[in-house]
Amino acid sequence: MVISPVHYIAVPLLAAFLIPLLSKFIHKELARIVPGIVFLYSIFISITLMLQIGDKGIISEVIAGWQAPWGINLVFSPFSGFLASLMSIIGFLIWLYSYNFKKIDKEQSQKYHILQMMMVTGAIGIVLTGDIFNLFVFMEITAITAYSLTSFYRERDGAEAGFKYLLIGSFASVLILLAIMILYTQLGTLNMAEIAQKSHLIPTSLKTTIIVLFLVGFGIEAEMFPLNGWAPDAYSQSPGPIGAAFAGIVVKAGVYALVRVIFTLFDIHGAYDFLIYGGLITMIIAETSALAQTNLKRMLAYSSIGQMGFVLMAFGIGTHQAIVGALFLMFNHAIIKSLLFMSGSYLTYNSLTKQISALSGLGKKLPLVSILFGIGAFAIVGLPPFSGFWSKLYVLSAAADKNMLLLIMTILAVSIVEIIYYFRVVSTLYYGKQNPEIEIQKPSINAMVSMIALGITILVVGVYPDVITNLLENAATALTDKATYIQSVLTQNLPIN
Amino acid sequence: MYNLELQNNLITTSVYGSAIALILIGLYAVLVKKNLIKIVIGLSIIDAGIHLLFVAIGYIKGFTAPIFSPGSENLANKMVDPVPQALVLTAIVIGFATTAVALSLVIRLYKHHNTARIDQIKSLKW
Amino acid sequence: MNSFFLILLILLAGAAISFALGKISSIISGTVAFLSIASASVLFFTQLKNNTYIEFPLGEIQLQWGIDSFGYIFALIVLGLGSLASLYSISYMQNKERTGIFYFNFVLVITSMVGIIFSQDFISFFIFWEIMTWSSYLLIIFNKKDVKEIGVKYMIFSAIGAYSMLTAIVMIKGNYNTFLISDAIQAGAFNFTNNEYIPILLLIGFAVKAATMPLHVWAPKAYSNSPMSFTVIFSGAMSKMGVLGMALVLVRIFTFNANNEAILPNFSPIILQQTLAWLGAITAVIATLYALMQDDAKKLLAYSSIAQLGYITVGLAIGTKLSVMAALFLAIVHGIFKGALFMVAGAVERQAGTTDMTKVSGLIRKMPFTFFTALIAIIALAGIPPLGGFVGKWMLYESLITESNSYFLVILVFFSSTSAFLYCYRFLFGLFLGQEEEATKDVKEAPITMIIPMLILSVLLMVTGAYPGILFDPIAKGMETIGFNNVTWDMSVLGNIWGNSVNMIYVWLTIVIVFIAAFIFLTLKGLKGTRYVSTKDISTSGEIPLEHENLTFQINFFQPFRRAAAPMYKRSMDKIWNEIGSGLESLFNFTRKIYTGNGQTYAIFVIAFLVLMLLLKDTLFLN
Amino acid sequence: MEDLAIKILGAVLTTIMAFTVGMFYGGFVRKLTARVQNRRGPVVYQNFIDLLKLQSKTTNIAHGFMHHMAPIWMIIASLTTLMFLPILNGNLWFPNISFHGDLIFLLYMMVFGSLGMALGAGQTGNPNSAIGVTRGLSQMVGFEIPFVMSLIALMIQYKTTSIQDIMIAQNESGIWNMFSNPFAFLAALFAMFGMFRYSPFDIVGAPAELASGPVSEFGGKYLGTMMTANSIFSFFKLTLYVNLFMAGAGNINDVGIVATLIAIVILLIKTFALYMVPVFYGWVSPRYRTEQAIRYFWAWPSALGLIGIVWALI
Repeated sequence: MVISPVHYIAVPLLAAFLIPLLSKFIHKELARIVPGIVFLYSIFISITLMLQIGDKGIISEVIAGWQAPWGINLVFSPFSGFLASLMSIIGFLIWLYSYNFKKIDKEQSQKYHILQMMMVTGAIGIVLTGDIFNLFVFMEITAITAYSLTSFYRERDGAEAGFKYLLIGSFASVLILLAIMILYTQLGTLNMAEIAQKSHLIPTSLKTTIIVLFLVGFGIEAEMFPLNGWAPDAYSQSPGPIGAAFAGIVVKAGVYALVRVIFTLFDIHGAYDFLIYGGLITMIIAETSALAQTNLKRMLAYSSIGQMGFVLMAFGIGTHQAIVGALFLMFNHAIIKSLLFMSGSYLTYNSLTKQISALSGLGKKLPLVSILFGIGAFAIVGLPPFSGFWSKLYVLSAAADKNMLLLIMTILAVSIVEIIYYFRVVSTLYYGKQNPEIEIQKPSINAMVSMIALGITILVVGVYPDVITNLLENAATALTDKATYIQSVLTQNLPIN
Repeated sequence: MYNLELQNNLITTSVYGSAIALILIGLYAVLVKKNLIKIVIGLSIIDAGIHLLFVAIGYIKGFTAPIFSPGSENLANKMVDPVPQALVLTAIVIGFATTAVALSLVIRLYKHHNTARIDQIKSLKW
Repeated sequence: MNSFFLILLILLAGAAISFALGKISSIISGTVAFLSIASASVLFFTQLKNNTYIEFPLGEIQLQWGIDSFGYIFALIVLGLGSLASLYSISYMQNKERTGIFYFNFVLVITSMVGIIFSQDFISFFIFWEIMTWSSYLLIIFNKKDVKEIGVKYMIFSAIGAYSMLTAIVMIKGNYNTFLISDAIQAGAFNFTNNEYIPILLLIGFAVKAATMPLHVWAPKAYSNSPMSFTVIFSGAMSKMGVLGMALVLVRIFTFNANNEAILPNFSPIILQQTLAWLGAITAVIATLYALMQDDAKKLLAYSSIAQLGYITVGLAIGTKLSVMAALFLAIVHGIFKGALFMVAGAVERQAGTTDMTKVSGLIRKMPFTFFTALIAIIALAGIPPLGGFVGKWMLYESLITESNSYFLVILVFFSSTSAFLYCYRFLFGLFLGQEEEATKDVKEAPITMIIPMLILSVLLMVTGAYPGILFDPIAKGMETIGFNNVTWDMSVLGNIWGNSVNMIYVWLTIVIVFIAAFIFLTLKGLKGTRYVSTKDISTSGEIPLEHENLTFQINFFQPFRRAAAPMYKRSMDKIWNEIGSGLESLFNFTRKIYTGNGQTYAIFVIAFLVLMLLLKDTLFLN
Repeated sequence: MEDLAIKILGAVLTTIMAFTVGMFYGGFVRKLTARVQNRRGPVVYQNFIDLLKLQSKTTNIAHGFMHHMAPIWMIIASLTTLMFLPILNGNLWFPNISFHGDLIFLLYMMVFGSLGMALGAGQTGNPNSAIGVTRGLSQMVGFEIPFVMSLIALMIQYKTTSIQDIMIAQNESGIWNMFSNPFAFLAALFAMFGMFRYSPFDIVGAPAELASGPVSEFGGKYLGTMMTANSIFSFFKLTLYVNLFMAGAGNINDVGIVATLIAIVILLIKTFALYMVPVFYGWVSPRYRTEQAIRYFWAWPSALGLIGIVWALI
């Protein structure tokens, strides 16, 4: 059969529809197994397509035979392809981790897996679609699944977190919808390539209004300060793997949308400074608030917000190397923060309270998990020889090329704060005294497998970054090279096969 | 002729005005009211305003609905723009789903905190 | 196979294997660590010849490794001291728990230091530097003694240093588009013509590891709390990595200065040089004053290491030929005698259970070899002739007096080194002399594997005293590689530029002859009549103490001196840093109040932000 | 070959002279002090009698290895310093061994003896000894500062660190340093008070308090050797001062017996005159407490030393 980007969307939707029936009539386990198969399939798609675009360039797939700009089309460029593959891989690892996840009892696990699959699907759709309204729809799919996953546990304060998320999230949807509307009145098209082509026709005051609406709308999804009030609660209350999914998948989609709007739809240079300052403020506020947290997952949440600020800032620097660095940061943040959330949720699960102080001495009882957490902590603060160092180096040297000394200083000062609170956790893990009366639930095999896979990736990329860099290079060129995007979307008339 | 023009303007302005008014009312409800239910209602009012605005943009005076029925093939250039309506349909569905999730969350919150005032549900902060 | 990679691989394999074997037996894993380090050093000193370089790309970054005569000096310290310390730690760490982690990090620290010496480009330099930092962090908090304070402080200051270094590195990349150290030097990255930030940032980075004045507060507890067999490396070799970097940067600055390169008018290196020298001297004084107030031998040694590093900083900062030579000589010798002293402290800790000088005393009869090592090392530390310590001190003073006009600096340095006699005596007396304690009645001498390294080190000290030339040889070569020209030296005659000289051979001859004569005379004369009595038998001063009571004078040892020097003890840098830290923490606690748990406030934030952007949109996005 | 023989002979001669002179000076001081305090006092050669008594004791008490070593260290220190000090400038009979008396080397070598002494006293386990040692070390930190300042002043005045060059320069210019740089001389003089440990700086021995302090456990051959070392050492110190500030024994360079004797006499006069200063000062002043002594040295003498350095710079 023909491999095409559509399968990313179509297969999971079909599966999501079939799973309840299958699990009802054939076997209950199917509800948990099928999503894994779907993720495997999408990984397979990603590999094949990445190999294809190696020689064919950008793949633009048209849905239902309507040519762009009339029909909806999916664009698989090196940039979006990279993100899509990353998302599907992370999605698969999260599924593996939560296959027999500790607290999910049977009939709930069905919902859990369907929702998680749909969330990943929505994120992939955001990344792949070439139609602005379609992007909005996918974003809503992601958002709604995310709301319900945030409030998945009844005994936690999930409902509260979920409601806050929903409140802010619906503001995002309203603003984006408004922006799309104004855009449509001006240009009469929804195809992103065509918008990019014609965006100079819009009167500037309206243009800036549209940009502001988009920035605020997507900024909410991208956890930009002060739009990120929902984020810490959502991260800390959702199930552990879902926290990983937020960090690795959902936020990435938001950042993608933001970047796509700024870089491709309208390239207005003021927006770069906006990204730099917004990112910087986000980073500072988030990291400094993380310093005093006593709850592990909440601390991780703040740190992840800070990382996203770092990513935005890196995009804002705008040079090619900076964008490579930003993508590298996104990659690192996806794998490292997923590892941290996965191992961290086991640690908190085995401690009586979720407090950091309650983790003391778990290093002896859960040695492997603790070592993985330590690797993640060392990597996220950017200590060599772990992967976090290289992305930091890329971004910093890109900033140095532009002689932004103050920016570099600030970033590093903030990283010192980061070091403080991560090392506090690590030293508590290994050198605190342990309380004997807690009994340990060993993590399940498949959870260990997925965590170890992430840890090995971190080490390998850290020791030998070349395994990833050329991918990133292509992605960065694909992002900045606007003309090729437009031309390859608008002037192809047959679906690749 | 003249009052047709006037009528035209009247319709459009009233439609736009009511849309804006809806949005502002919803915003007021969301930002000021403390009751969760009222906040959810405010959200859906905002949605309604947006949808109305969108449809109003697509509407052109005197044109017919974009349906190709036998005998109306020649009206192709006398039809209103179909795209906004399609989009609005989608948006309505999405809004519906969001409202459903929101209400279920409200029920859970009420059971959990047995209050529906948003400023008393602050167990997660800082 | 390239011998660079081979050495590092051997060390890494040693680390991994000893980590794996840690569960089984501490002795085995310790032996593995020792064997790997020893074989690596053998390989280094036999296979690797000077001025061999290899290049290999990593991504678009070009990495270069190599070994030149300058790095060779520090390789001597690291590998020599490393092998001895690992041999020592076999018995020291015997039947302690978590030895696997200990040896893993121990070997990793050695590896990273060797890597630092190898790396000729900033990227690998920084990578190895950071590996060194975190592995040493894991060793510092190994003993689980107030982990929070020490570990966090060490990490903060190391991060300050490392990140200022990183800033300088990326700025070099930005300005000169290179990561290679040699290219950066060629492009003049270190002289003040183009950019005065780069050298200063680099110096800050190195000054942290060298524990220079305002950045030294991590050092005392870090040195005294980590396991002694690691502190040998930590104080003896790791602090020298800071010295290495300082020497590189400073010497570049001053050689460029000497070649009359254009200097930025507002900031000339002379100011930097003087500032650094004074900082070093003040560090020496303060650390000495604190050292002689300590009751714990380990703390005492820790402070004294800081003081010694202060001397080295002074020597480097003065930057003349003799002073840099003195600094490097002191660096090596300090490695030797401070290593020996920390080994002694470790031996006492292992045998007697504590190094608190108010609790243990009179060990000389129990641990004679340990005492001998301590005696020799202390004489060297105090800079008393005829040992190696004196040579370094002499050169330092001569260079200060003759070559630079900083006479008041000399007084400061001399004050600290005279006060050093106080804590030197305190160390020997407190641990080894005085009356025996009841508690330490049945203390044995340390095992042979701990004695051997100590004795080797003390012999080394004597040899460097008699023939300092064997150290001058590599030092002179190294100095010539980093920019001095025709550094002259003599096997055992020290000289300054005024033509005055000291001949160590004559000194040794005189001392040995007199010693033998006096010893024979004093021992043989009335041999039968000489009674050797216990230290409790001090009846000649009318005291006949009972068996259980101990008259040894240990508490408030230097009380009068402290009273005399009271004003200098008033304020401590540590307090100031702590105040800054707590102030920042409360500030952050205030700012995070922004996240009020109320969802409506977040909504208001969103709307307010939106309105703000809509107001500012034209100024923001129209350009 | 015979050059070496002469060196050895000279060394022996120097030692003997230093020993006798030191002992006799001690006797003089005892006598004079007695007279001032209105006693008859011992005979001038009393020190020799004491030494004889101590050395002829048959039973000696040793508390251990360091206790045994302490006198040896002291004798090493005094002899080595003496060997490296030019006694008569360039005279054949009193050569100095290797080099022309490097000041910094001597400065550090002078500490050697007191350190050995301190270690020996520490081993005896007598609390008085340890207390005396701490006092002595603290006081040393006190008086070394002005001493070093004056030395630095001399070094930068003559651009040399060798004592012989300083002597020669004084003889050539004909002006003694005590006149050419009075501030440095005064600073050194104050430091000398601490060095000779006469009252008011006799806090180490402190007869009434500490039972003669560090040496309180030493007796017999040990104490005797210490006495010998001390007398040699005091001669060394005096000669050092004379060399530095009073142009040594003048510039008599020929080998004739007469000239040598004259030189020796000059040297003796100068040293004795210098020696009397701390003694006189001691007669009229009671004992300080330790911190008072340290503060004393850090106050005026150090200020004078600084002025001396500035003076030398100008």
